[in-house]
Amino acid sequence: MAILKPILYILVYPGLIFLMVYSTFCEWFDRKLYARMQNRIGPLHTGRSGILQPVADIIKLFAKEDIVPEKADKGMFTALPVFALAIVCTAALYLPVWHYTEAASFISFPGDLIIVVYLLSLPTLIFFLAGWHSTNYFSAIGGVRVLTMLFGYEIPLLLALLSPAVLAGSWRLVEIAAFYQNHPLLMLVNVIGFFIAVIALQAKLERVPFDIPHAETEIVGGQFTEYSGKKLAFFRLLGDIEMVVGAGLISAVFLGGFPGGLLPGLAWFILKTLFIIFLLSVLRAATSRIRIDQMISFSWRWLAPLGVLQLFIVIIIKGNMS
Amino acid sequence: MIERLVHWSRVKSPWVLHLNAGGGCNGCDIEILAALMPRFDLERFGVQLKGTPRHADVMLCTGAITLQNRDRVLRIYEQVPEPKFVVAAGACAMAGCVYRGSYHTLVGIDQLLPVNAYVPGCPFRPAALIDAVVKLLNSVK
Amino acid sequence: MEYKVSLGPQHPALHEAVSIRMTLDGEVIRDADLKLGYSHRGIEKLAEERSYVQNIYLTERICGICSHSHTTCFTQGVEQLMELVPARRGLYIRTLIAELERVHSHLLWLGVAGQEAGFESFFMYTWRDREVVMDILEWISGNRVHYAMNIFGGVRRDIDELQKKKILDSLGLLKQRTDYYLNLAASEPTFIGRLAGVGMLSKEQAVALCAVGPTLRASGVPMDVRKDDPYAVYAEIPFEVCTADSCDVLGRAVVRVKELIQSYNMIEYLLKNLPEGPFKVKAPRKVKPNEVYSRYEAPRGENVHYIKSNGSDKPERLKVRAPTLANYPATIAMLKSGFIADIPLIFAAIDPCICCAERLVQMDNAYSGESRVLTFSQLRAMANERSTKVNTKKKDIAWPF
Amino acid sequence: MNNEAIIEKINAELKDKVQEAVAAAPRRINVKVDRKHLLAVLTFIKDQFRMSHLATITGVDLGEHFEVIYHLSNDAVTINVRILTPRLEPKIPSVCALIPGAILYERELQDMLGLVVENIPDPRRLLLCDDWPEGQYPLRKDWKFERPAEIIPGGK
Repeated sequence: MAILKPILYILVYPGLIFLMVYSTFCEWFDRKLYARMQNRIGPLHTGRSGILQPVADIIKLFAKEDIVPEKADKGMFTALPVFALAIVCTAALYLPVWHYTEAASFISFPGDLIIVVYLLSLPTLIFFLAGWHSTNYFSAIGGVRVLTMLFGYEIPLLLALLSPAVLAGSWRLVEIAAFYQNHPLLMLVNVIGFFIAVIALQAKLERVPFDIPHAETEIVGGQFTEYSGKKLAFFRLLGDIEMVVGAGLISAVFLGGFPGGLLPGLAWFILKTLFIIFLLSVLRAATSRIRIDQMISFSWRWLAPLGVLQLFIVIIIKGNMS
Repeated sequence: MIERLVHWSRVKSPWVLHLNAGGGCNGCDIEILAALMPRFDLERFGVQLKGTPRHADVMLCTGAITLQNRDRVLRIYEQVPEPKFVVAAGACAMAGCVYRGSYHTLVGIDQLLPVNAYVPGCPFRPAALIDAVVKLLNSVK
Repeated sequence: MEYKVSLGPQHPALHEAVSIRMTLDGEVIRDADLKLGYSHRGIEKLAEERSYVQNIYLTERICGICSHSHTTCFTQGVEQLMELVPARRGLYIRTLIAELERVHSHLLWLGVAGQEAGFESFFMYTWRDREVVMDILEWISGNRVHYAMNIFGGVRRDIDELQKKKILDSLGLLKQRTDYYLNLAASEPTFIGRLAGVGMLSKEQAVALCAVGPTLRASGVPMDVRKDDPYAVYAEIPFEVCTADSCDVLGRAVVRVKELIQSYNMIEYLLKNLPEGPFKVKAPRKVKPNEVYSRYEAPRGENVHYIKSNGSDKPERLKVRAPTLANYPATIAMLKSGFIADIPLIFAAIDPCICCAERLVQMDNAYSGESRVLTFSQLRAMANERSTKVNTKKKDIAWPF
Repeated sequence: MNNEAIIEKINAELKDKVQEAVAAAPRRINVKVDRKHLLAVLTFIKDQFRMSHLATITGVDLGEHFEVIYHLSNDAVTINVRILTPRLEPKIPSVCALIPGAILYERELQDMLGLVVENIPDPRRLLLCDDWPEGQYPLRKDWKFERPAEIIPGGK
């Protein structure tokens, strides 16, 4: 019987099924919001007001012919998307949702914040490998850009995520969330960190203004130029799930997690992640794409110093708090 | 059941690759872009303009094919994955329009590729393009 | 490491098929070469087999965005050959359509520049407002793109009072939207940062390479055919040539938005004092042997038609030179020191109307890059040279971050 | 600088080189020149009247001669410099040294009319497709071509 519970966690609630359904819903939410902000209607005719549009996209891609360029390394070319999807789904397990127990167990232990951040940065390396392996000049240059951008946003993201953990005095996601549930006022201390994390998440997901690697008008499809059919479907799912997991991580650390058992926890999870995805959509609609060197100078001249400032404030407050 | 589901998904999310085959004015290309704009908004039908042939399944060709562009059009046609459709948009793509009899252009897309749908008009109105895309999808077996 | 890459005819940034062959060093473009010839439809050969009236239909389909400019240039040339004085009201309506086409072409360009810079929302907004102008043109001429308004001796259709009133009110909306775009283009940091300092073309280069239109006027040269060689009724309309001297893509955007505002005032002036009387005059079929060189200021630059007649009803020779072809040598000069990310922007800056220039290009295998073997010292020299260049550029960009 | 003043200046300075200069229409001047003096006349016009903008170069097939017209313009007037080359040895000097922007127009002349432009910096083909047969120049009057058979899909 004890086996059933973990299988239930992995497969159903914070696991695959929930993630797939919720991430397609988030993609619809994001596309609809982006379209409405551009005075357009957005997907309308698939399901009620277009809600099944991402589902239709993915099923169609699964049913399409799958072309592998003959110069590409066959094994690696097919393994990469599946591998990336697996990584992001395991990262989702660490979010402090319903199945978290107080006692330290395999799923929640002091230091799982670092694990989640590490798991979220692995897909970026996989994007680079995907770009490199599809032997197309545009995707090679897309892959190289993915790595150069990694150096831009990774450090500020870490700094931003660690400052609330330092204030809460622990690296366990569930304790951080519990700390902020008890002292909601302290959440305001991390406002700067929150915005840095949102901007860095936008860069990690490669959305405008940071969609340099697969900039449509410059290098065609970036690292996904050669991908089609099932592999492309995996990459699109990967993008959605990564958005959900990133938003869940930021809301767990900054907005005080998801109190209550199964149902209230789920309601809080959906509410907070949709709020963060709303912020990402506004950012996507309001800005234009910046160049790779401008992106690096922006993150090192503004995001990193702000992250250090945020850490400094947290240390001062922790000093006179204890 | 799976067959019906796959058919539904193909009808509901046609990704479009816009290919200018050369021998035409860009009136039709601008009308295709106008069809994606807030007023006509093709995204209501799930249509998205894709850059690479790999991602697309409907090939929207405009302009009569020039001799220089001939084998490029063929190569791009082969790059599009299998369940693909070709739409000849505009009078030039249908039958060469005003450039019939020119020494440097073929008379229309169907001289080279099997065409599934024709969109008349020089240039066609965005509404005509939407009507063509929807009719093409419904006729897909 | 040098890469040779071709940005082929099938590329999302280029709505038509044109290709640039570049040797790249990392992200910086060392050398660019335009391979043209894809959209060559042999229009000049076709024109020799058609009568003058059929040629109006042909010259209209040279370009989809500036179709009225080619027909006007052709008809006013043939009217000079026929020594035929067109009806004054016809000339006024012809100039009105010319300015309306300039408005819709510049709005189109603003949207495309926004899309190249990755600013999708700006693209959507400008094109939504462009629909207002397309509706006006449809009221007058019945078709959104090819208006077929010109005939020798005047215009095919008249404008009645109701249409005049409708045009004037929708002009109000357009003016308000253009002011919004003017201060948006001047204030949005990511947009300015993306456009400033890109595609530099100094004044001497622009003049030496015979650039035309907004590309030339953005480098500070006030050359505008409507002022220098006034045709139709431009001699009577009060307007001034808009120039900027920042010599980059941002300057070209500013010149085009200023021209939009000029066009609105011109349209108002034209509508207010539209003369009474007939709007077209009977024209002979045959033309005496003669030749004419007619010029026209298309939205993209100076448009030139050379027509030679031999007494029959078919022209002996029709030479069309569209503005985009004149701007190609300037584009190669601009591409020389840009980044890869700048290519679509620089290319969109001259607002290429490829089919206009009857020239187009192809793409080989994108990965055919043959690279030179570089000694390590060469590599380091190239890296230092590039880093020094990048720093200087950063100072003068108004990029706040 | 209206038309008459320009014409006197041209006749005065370049008496031997210019065969005739006439004002064809308001703001249009035609200057007939011999092939050998082309560069000298162009440099004179470019410096004297600040005519640095070469709009285009037109080639016309007159039967036994080719006429090549250089359209130069500044902010006031347009001067068309015209030269004649016999059909049998169609050689013209290149003006790219004087006006760098003329490169594309000269390549087009080579493609379309088969004129040979001496010391042109970039003699590659501009317009026609790569597999275009040599020696075929579409804009010549005597050039005929047969239209390819049309394939009617559906086999009727």
